[in-house]
Amino acid sequence: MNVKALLAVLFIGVVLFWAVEDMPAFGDPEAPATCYTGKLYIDLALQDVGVENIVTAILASYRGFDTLGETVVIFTAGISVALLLRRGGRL
Amino acid sequence: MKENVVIRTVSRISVPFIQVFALYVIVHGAVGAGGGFQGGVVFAASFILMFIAFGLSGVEKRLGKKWLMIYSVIGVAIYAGIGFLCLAAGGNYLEYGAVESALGVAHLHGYQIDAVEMGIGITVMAVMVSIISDMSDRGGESP
Amino acid sequence: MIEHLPVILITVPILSALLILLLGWHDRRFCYPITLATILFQFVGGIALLIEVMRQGTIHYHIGGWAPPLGIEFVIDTFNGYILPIILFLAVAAAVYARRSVENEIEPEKIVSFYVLFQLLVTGLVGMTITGDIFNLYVFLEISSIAAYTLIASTRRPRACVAALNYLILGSIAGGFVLLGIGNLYVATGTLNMADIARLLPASYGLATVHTAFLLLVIGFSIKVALFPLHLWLPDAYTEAPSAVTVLISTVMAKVSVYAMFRVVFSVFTTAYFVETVPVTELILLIAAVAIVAGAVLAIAQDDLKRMLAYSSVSQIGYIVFALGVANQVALEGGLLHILGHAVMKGCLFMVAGVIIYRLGTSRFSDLKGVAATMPVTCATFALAGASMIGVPPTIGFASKYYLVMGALEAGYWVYAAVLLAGSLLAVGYIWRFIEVAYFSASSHHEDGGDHCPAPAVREAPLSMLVPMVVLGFLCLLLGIFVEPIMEIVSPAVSLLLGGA
Amino acid sequence: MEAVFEVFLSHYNYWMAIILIMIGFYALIAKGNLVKKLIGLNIFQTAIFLFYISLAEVEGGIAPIYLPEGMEAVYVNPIPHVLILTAIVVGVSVTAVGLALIVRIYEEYGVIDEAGLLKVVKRR
Repeated sequence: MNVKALLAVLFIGVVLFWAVEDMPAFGDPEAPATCYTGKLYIDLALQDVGVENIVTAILASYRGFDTLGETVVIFTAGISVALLLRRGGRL
Repeated sequence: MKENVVIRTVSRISVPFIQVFALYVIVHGAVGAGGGFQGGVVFAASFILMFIAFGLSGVEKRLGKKWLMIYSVIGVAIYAGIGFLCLAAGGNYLEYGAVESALGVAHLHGYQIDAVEMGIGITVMAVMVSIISDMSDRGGESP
Repeated sequence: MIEHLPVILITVPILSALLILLLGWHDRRFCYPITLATILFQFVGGIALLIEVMRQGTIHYHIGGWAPPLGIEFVIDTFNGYILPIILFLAVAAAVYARRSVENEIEPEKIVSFYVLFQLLVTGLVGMTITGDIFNLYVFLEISSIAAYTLIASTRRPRACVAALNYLILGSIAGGFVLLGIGNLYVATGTLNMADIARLLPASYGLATVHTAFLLLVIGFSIKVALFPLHLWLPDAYTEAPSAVTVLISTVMAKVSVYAMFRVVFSVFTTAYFVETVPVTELILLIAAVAIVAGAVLAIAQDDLKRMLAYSSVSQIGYIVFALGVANQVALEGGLLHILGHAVMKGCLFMVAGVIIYRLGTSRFSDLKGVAATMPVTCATFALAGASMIGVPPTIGFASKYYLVMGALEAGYWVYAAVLLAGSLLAVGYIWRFIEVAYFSASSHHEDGGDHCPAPAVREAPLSMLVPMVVLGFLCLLLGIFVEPIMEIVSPAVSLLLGGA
Repeated sequence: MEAVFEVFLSHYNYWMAIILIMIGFYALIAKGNLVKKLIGLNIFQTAIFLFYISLAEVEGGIAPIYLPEGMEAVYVNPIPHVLILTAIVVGVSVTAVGLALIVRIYEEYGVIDEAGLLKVVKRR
């Protein structure tokens, strides 16, 4: 048992458990997240984007830039692994 | 690796089905569960099955590392390019509606979303396969 | 096209990273010019944005045309308008410096992917700077982090891999904490746009969820900026990375992390939360003071130039975070000025270390005796930037520390003001160590035939490495003398940060 | 006690995610084996994803895909799903780079645990 690590973990655990009591209950339809933007997206996605899958509508259109960032992240990872492990060749 | 007829035959049969399913998942992203990332990973899984069944070097030769890199570039370029298309059409970046109204074609932004999903799928597929092949390339070389 | 400039600053470099890869495949010589041209373009764009912000006020750019609570928004106000040209200028300097240094330190077949990642790192950092959406900030944070892990490990030295893995583990913990913090904020407010969160947050100031989010975000960014007890990844990473990468991450990446911390603390939580509702400023001040002293003491204890500078970074980061703790107009002006000043001088000092490694192959003090005789320009530049690090007037280091001390006195923190001055004195200690070794020790290279010196004829480094170094050295002086025009940008930026109160 | 149990019943999803976060975090910082550290990192990240996904839940909600016209339904909150799709990719990328670094370290030093690595690195 690593005492220092255990203390760090317990600290984070206590902080996170402390937050739980003020969170909305599981599946609460009145939670701020669900009432505010969640409802907005569900109401608007079909007429704004015209795509049945709301997740896709947000992914590709509303928050499309996050997804571009995600694609760049995976591209970065590919180049990174190539840099670290590839021997010879032109790259 | 010892020759194993069962594994080779089964994977030879199942790889095309996996790939068709992957394409379905990508294209189906707009109307149901699915999307570029998920489909790309499934597509990459079919190649990884081939790696396992037929050995690394043979499949790599067929696939070509150069082409994997080019595919991953194409994927990102499709995504970013569609964004620039929207800029050129006078809208904000990634504002699909701008292209639609500039060209006057109905439902164009649905196709743009599909294209974007394809871009994600291509990049994810290429990068996953290239990571796996880079990593498993090194077997037997360690001290 | 000026209204689309914010997004062009990020997407054109992404395309150019792809271009570097494709053309680099064809011919390796294409990589460097494209990288340099793109970063120069970004720098010019950054200046244009700053001018635009100063003239017309905050720029909002809605990606995809979706207004904030739904879409992602780029916001450029005076604060990040001020940060953007700084980081891009230093990126240009690092890119100019990189060419020869990279040829020396990195295997030729890795150069293409090196420049691709270099470009992506700069792009990710620019994205972190101008985004107004907190989750988008996380995405760009990870782009830049992944690029940085690999760039650190891109040298021939195997120890670099160990340093990079350490950084990866701590960086991922930081990323995880930031993600958890964002999640808690999202639970409390239901939105991800920074301005929107700041608008909705006062209603839930009493919730434990918000306190937890604050704590997690601050811890996460503290790991990223290497605030004292969480700095463990920094010395190894800075020491083992290739010189050009060290310059880039120690200036640009560290400053952007500090920016992100300031942005989250001041623009998302606002002073109304962390000064009045939950008084944590005393704690932040204490940690910053410990960081200033401990970083400087550890720097004095090192026997390697690059490692010493790395610990000095820990100390200087303490100064910037100190400004966050004081949180009044004068101290924050000092803090923002120190972001500029520290970027310029630490970039210059790491370039000196890189030049010395380029010629001598080592940066251990025992091997650098009398190096001033053979590399006069390099050592003179070190003395200039070192003076700025100590805070000798009229350098930029003096100006920023002057404002910091004034701010601390204004807020009544006499003890902490003394700590700031003590930090400067300790800086004399570590800067002097190199000066003493370089100028006042007998040269070992000439006397015993230079047998532990790989380059037989030690002379100044190539011009493309010297020029950015000397330019940064003189900037330490010039910015210190002409500090007034900078204050004209800094003052409104600080008012904007404190504006929430 | 009663009150704690009440909180547990209505918030158990967060409790589970936090317990997993703690397990992963412990493995990440305390395990000596580098690969186990990365496994810990994956548990840590996946637990965070679980936290996000569980806060998307709405009682009686269905997946956020529109039903055919005319049918009414409660949909779960779609944003956490989108965010986590992005975060999963980031997690995969970090894991890939970390494993690549471990492969390099193993090739150079022939060790894969932290204590051994410390010894070898010091010796050189």
